[in-house]
Amino acid sequence: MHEHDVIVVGAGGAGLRAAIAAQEEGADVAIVSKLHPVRSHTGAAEGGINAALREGDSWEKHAYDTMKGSDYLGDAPAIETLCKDSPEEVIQLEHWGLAFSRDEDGRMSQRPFGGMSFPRTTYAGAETGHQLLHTMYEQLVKRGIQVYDEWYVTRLAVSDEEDPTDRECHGVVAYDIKSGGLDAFRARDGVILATGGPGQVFDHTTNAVANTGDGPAMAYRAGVPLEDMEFIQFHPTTLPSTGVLITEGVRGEGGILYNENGERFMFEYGYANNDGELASRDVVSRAELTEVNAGRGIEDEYVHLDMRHLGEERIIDRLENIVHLAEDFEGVDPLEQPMPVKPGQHYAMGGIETDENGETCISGLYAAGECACASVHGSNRLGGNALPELTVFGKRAGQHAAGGDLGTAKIETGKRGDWETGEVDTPVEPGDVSAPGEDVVADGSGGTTTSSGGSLSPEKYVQRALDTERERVESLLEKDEGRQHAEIRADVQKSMTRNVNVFREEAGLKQALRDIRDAREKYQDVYVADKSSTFNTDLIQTIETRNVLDLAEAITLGALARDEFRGAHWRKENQERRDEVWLKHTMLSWEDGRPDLWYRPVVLEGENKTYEPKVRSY
Amino acid sequence: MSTQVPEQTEEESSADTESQSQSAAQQARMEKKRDRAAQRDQQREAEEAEREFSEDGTYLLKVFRYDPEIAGKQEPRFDEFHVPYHTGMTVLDALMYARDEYDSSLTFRHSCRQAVCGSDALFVNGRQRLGCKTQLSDLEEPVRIEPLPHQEVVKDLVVDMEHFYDQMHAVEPYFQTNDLPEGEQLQSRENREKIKMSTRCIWCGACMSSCNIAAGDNKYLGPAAINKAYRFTMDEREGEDMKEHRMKIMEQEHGVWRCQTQFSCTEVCPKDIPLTEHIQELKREAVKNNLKFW
Amino acid sequence: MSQSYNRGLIEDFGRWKEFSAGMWAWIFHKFTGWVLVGYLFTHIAVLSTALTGAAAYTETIQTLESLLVVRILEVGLLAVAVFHILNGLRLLLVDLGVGLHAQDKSFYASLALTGAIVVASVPTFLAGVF
Amino acid sequence: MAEHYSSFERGGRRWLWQRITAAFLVIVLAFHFFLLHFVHHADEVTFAMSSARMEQWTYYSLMILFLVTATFHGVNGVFNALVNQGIEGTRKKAVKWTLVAASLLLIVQGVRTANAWAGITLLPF
Ligand SMILES: Cc1cc2nc3c(=O)[nH]c(=O)nc-3n(C[C@H](O)[C@H](O)[C@H](O)COP(=O)(O)OP(=O)(O)OC[C@H]3O[C@@H](n4cnc5c(N)ncnc54)[C@H](O)[C@@H]3O)c2cc1C
Ligand code: HEM
Ligand code: SF4
Ligand code: F3S
Ligand code: FES
Repeated sequence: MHEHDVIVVGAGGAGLRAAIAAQEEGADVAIVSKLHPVRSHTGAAEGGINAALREGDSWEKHAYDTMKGSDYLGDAPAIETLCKDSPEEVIQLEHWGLAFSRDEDGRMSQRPFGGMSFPRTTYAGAETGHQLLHTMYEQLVKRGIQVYDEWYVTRLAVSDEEDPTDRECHGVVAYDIKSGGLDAFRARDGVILATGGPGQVFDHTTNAVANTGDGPAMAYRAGVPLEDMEFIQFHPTTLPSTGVLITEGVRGEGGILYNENGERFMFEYGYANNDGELASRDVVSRAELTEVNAGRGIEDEYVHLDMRHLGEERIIDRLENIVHLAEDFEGVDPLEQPMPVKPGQHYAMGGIETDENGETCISGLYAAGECACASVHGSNRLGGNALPELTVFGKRAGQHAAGGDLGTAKIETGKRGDWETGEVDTPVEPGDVSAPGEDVVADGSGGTTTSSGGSLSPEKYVQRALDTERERVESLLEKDEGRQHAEIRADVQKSMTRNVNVFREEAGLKQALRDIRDAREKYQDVYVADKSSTFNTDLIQTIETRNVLDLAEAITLGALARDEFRGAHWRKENQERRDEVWLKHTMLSWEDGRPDLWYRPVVLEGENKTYEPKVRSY
Repeated sequence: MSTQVPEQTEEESSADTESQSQSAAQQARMEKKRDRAAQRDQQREAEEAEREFSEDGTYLLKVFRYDPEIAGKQEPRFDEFHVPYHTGMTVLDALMYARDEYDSSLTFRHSCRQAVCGSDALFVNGRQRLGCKTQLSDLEEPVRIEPLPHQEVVKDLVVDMEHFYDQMHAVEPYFQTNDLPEGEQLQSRENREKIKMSTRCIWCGACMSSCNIAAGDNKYLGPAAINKAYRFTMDEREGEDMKEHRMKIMEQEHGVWRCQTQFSCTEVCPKDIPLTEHIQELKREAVKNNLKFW
Repeated sequence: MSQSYNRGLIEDFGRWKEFSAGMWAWIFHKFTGWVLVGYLFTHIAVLSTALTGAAAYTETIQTLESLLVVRILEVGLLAVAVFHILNGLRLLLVDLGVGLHAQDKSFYASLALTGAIVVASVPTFLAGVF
Repeated sequence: MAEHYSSFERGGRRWLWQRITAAFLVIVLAFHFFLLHFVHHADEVTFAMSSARMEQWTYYSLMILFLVTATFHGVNGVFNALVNQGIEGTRKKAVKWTLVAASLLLIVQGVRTANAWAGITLLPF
C-alpha cells in the first residue's frame, strides 16, 4: 500500500495544477494517472485561456459574459471565483515559462472569442493546451512530485455511512498497467479527481480515447451526485473519420458550408439568415444535422466546409494548420477539395458536483477540471473558459485538500440546504441490472461490501476496496467466454450519437435508455480475452466501458427530465427556455444501484450583485 | 480535341468583322469549357473508380506481436490482419479496427487521435511515424507495423519509454530564472518565434528511436532532450546566467557533441521540429562560449 | 545497444534498407575518413624510401606506378578522397547551419560529383601503365 | 538527475579543430592531388622533381603544415569516432596515447623525408 497526504487522480491541466498547489501547501502529494502526464487530453486545446488582464477589461465583465453564456445555469460564486483568479493564474503560467504569443510590445496576446465582450482569450498559437500541459508538467519535474504513470484508478476507498454527506474518502485503488497488479493508495488528507471529459460516451467526439469519464463514474457510485449531465457541447466542424476539430477560425475567415446539392444551406434553408456560417456552435450543429437527416448530407453523414475561394495565400497565412489537419487526418487537401465536416461531441458541462473549493459532499474527496461541475459553464461553455477552470479550481482543490484555508464555500453540496426531489418517467429501470444488494462483482457495481456503518479505520476501508477490486478483476479474467466490451461500447456510443445528440426528443431519449439497459445486461456477460498481466488494455477498456455505461445513462436521464431548450440542450417538445421551472441543476445520485433524480436551485447571487436572467441572443 | 485551332481563328478573325470574331471567341470559350467539363468528368470517374475499389478493398497489415507471458507470443512474430478500408483511414484506425474486431489482445498506446499526445509513435513500413497521423493510402501494402526500434518491447507495439523520459528529465526541462518581475514578464516576438518550433515536441520518442547514435550510446541525451534544452537556452527570459548553466549541461560528454548530424531525427519528427538545426546551433553556441575562455 | 530488445531476425535484417540519406552520408564519411588515415600512413612510409637515397626512391615509385593494381587503387583513393572532401564540405555547411533543408540533396550531389570526377580522371590516372 | 552530467568533458575543442583543419585541408589536398596527378603524372615522379619543389621554402613549409594538419585531422577523427562509439576509461587513455605516438612518428618520418628532399640537415637525423 502506498501512502501520501494527497492523491491526485489524473494528470491533465487540472491534476497537475492541483498537485503543484498541494505541494506548495506543504503536503506530500502524488499523482496517479492512467496516461503519462504529457499524454493527457489538455494538450489538444487550441484556442486559448480567458483572463481579464488588460485595461478596459475586468473580472466582473468576464463573469457577466460567462453567466450569460451559461444561459443562467452557472452558479455565481463559482463563476466569480473563476474570473477573479484567472488573471493571476495566467501570469503564474507565464512565470513558469509558458510560451504565449506576444504583441509588438512584448505582452501576452489576447484574441476575441465567441460570447466574450472583450478580447481576453490569451493564447499560444493554435496550441495553447499543449503549451499549458507541458509547462505544468515541467514544473512537476522541477518540484520532484511523484507520478505513478500508467496506473489506472478503478475505485475510490470511501467509508460507508448511510448518508453520502457523512462519508469520507481515504484513498483509491489502482491497477498498474505495465505489470498488472492492483495496489491501494491511502490518502491521509484527500483525493482529488481530475480525470477529464467523458467524450467516449459518444461515437464521434473531439475527445481522446482515454476520456471515458472514469472519475465521475467512480464518484457517482461512491455517493457523490452528478450535476447537469445532460449539457453536452457539440462542435459543428469536426472531421468525420476521426473527430478532429476544425477550428471556428475557418468560418470566421469566410469558409462556407454546403450540402450535397451544393446549396449554402445556412442561408437557403433559413437556419441563420443573419449570421450564416457564423452562427453559434449549437445553431450550426443543428443545421448540419437537419440537412443530413433530410437526405441532403454527403454520404448521408456530413456536409462540406469549403474555403478554397479564400485563395491559397490567405489560407496558408492564417489557417495553415487546418490544411495539415485535413490532409493528415482525413486525407483531403482543402486547397483542392472542400472538407467534410459534421458535429461531434466536444465538452461536458456537467460532472461531479463540487463547491467553489473543489470539494464534493464526501469529505476528503475533491474534483477539478472537466470531470467536475462547480458549475461555471452552466448549460453552455464559452470557448476559452475550460482552461482557466483547470488552473483555478485545480489550484483551489489542491490547496484545500492539503489543509489550506479558503474560507467556507457558498455553494452547497450533496442533499443539504435547498433541494427538491425530481421524477422522470423511464421506459426501463435504470441503474444496476441486478437487484440491489446482490453480489455483482464483475461489473464493478459494488458487491461484497456489507455496510460497516462507518466504523472501520481508514486503512481497513482502503484494504476493503482493494479486496473488492481484486475480486472484480479476477472474475473478469477468469471467464473464458462471453461478450467483448468493444461491441457493447460501440452499441451504446452509436445509440447516444443517434438519440442524445444535438437533437433530443422524448422517443429517442427513451430508446437510448433501452439501449443502455440492453448494454448493461450484455455487460453482465463481459469477459476479457487477453489473459496477460502485461499491459492489458483489453482489461482496462472493459472496466472503462462500465463507466461509459453509467455516464451515458446519467446524461440521458438528465436530458429526458429537462424538457426545455437551454444552452446546448435542445428538446423537440419544448423549444424554449423555461426559467419558471428550470432555473435549477439536474442532480443524480446513485442510491443502492439506482439513479435518484433531484434538483438544486441555481445560485445567481454573486458577491456584489444578483444576475438577472436575460435572453441569450447570439 | 485541341483548343489551339479556334484560338488561331480568333486571332485571325479579329482583323475581320466584330461579330465574326465574337462568335469565334465564344466558340473558343465554349470549346474550352467543354474540354474542362470533360476533364472534370474523367477525373471524377477515375476518383470514383478508385474509391469504389478502395471501399471494397481491404488493407493487409502485418503487425508485430510479442508478450513475455503468453505462451505462443513469447517468440516474436508477425500477425496478419485484413482491414476494410475507408477514405481517410489512418494506421491507428486500422489498428483499432483490428483490435476491436479480430483480436482484443492486440496492444498499443494511443489516446488523442490527433497528433498531440505522442502515444502512438510506431515503426511503420520502415520508418518512425505516428499511427494517427499516417494515412493508409500513403503506404505500400502490406503495411508492416512494429514497435519503435532501439527500445525495449513491453508487449506487441508498446515499448518502454522510461529511458526516453530519463533523458528528457536530465536537461532540467523547466523554466528557471533569477529575476522574475511582479507582473507580466515581457518577451519579444522575435524571441518567441525563435523558440516556437522547439516548444512543439510531444515526447513521442520517434526521433530518439531513429537516431543511430542514440541507439549506440545510451547516455547520449538524444535529439528530443537537446531540443528541450534548446527551448530554454534560447529563451531570453531566463537570463544570461541561466544560459551559461544550460550550456554546461549541453556540453557534457554525452551531449551535443555526440550528434553526428544524421538528420533522421529531423526527418521523422511528426511535429516538423528542425532538430538537427537546433542541435547544431547549440554546438556553435558552445564553441562561441568556450572561445571566451580559451 | 543494451536498451534494445532483441527482436532476432526482425531487428537484424532489413534495417539498412531503411537508412536515410543522412545515415549513409555518415557511414560513407566514416569509411572514407579511415581509409584516408590509413593511406596517409602508407603514403609517408612509401615516401620515406627517399631517406635511403634518390635512386631507391625513384625506383620504388616507378615500380609501383607501373603496376595496374596500384593505379586502380589510386583511382579508388581518388574516389574516397573526393567523396570525403565533398561531403566534408557538406558537413562544414551543416555545422554553420547553412542549407540544412537541402542536406539530403547535397549528399546525393556529393555522390554524383564524386562519380563524375572519378570517371573523368580515369584516363589521367591510368595513363602510361599499359 | 545530476549524475547524468556530473563527469563532463568539453568536447567542443576537438570538434572545432576537426572543422578548422578540414577547411584548410580542402584547399591543400586539392592542390596536392592536382599537382601530383594532373600537372605531373604519377608515373613521371622522380626524386629530383620532388627535390626541386621541396627546395622552395614556401612549398616546403606548406607541405609540413599539410602533413601536420592531415595527421591531426585524421587521428583526431579516428579518436572522436572511437569516443562516439563509447570507449571509456583506460581503453580510451590507451587509444589516445597510441594515437599520439603514431602521429608523432608519422610527422617525424614525414619531416625527415621532406628534409632529405630539401637537402636540409639541420635536424640531427
Ligand atoms: C480539441 C479540443 C479543443 C479544446 N480547446 C479549448 C480551448 O481552446 N480553450 C479551453 O478553455 N478549453 C478547450 N478545450 C477543453 C479543455 O481542453 C478540456 O476541458 C480540458 O483540457 C480538460 O482537462 P482535464 O485536466 O480536466 O482533463 P484531461 O486533460 O483530459 O486529463 C485527464 C487525466 O486523467 C487521467 N485519468 C482519467 N481516468 C483515469 C483513471 N481511471 N485513472 C487514472 N487516471 C485517469 C488521464 O490519464 C489524464 O491524465 C478543448 C477540448 C478539446 C477536446
Ligand atoms: C580535404 C578535405 C577534408 C575535409 C573537408 C574533411 C572533412 C572532415 C570532417 C568535417 C570530418 C568530421 C566528420 C564528423 O565529425 O562528423 C572529418 C572526419 C574525418 N576525416 Fe576528414 N576531411 C578532409 C580530409 C581528410 C584527410 C586527408 C584525412 C586523412 C588523413 C581525413 C580523415 C578523416 C577521418 C579519419 C575522420 C573521422 C571519420 C569518422 O568520423 O570516423 N580527412 N573529415
Ligand atoms: S522532437 Fe519530434 S520526434 Fe522527437 S519526441 Fe519530440 S515530437 Fe517526437
Ligand atoms: S539522428 Fe542523431 S545524429 Fe544527430 S541529427 Fe539527429 S541526433
Ligand atoms: S494518438 Fe495521440 S499522437 Fe497519435
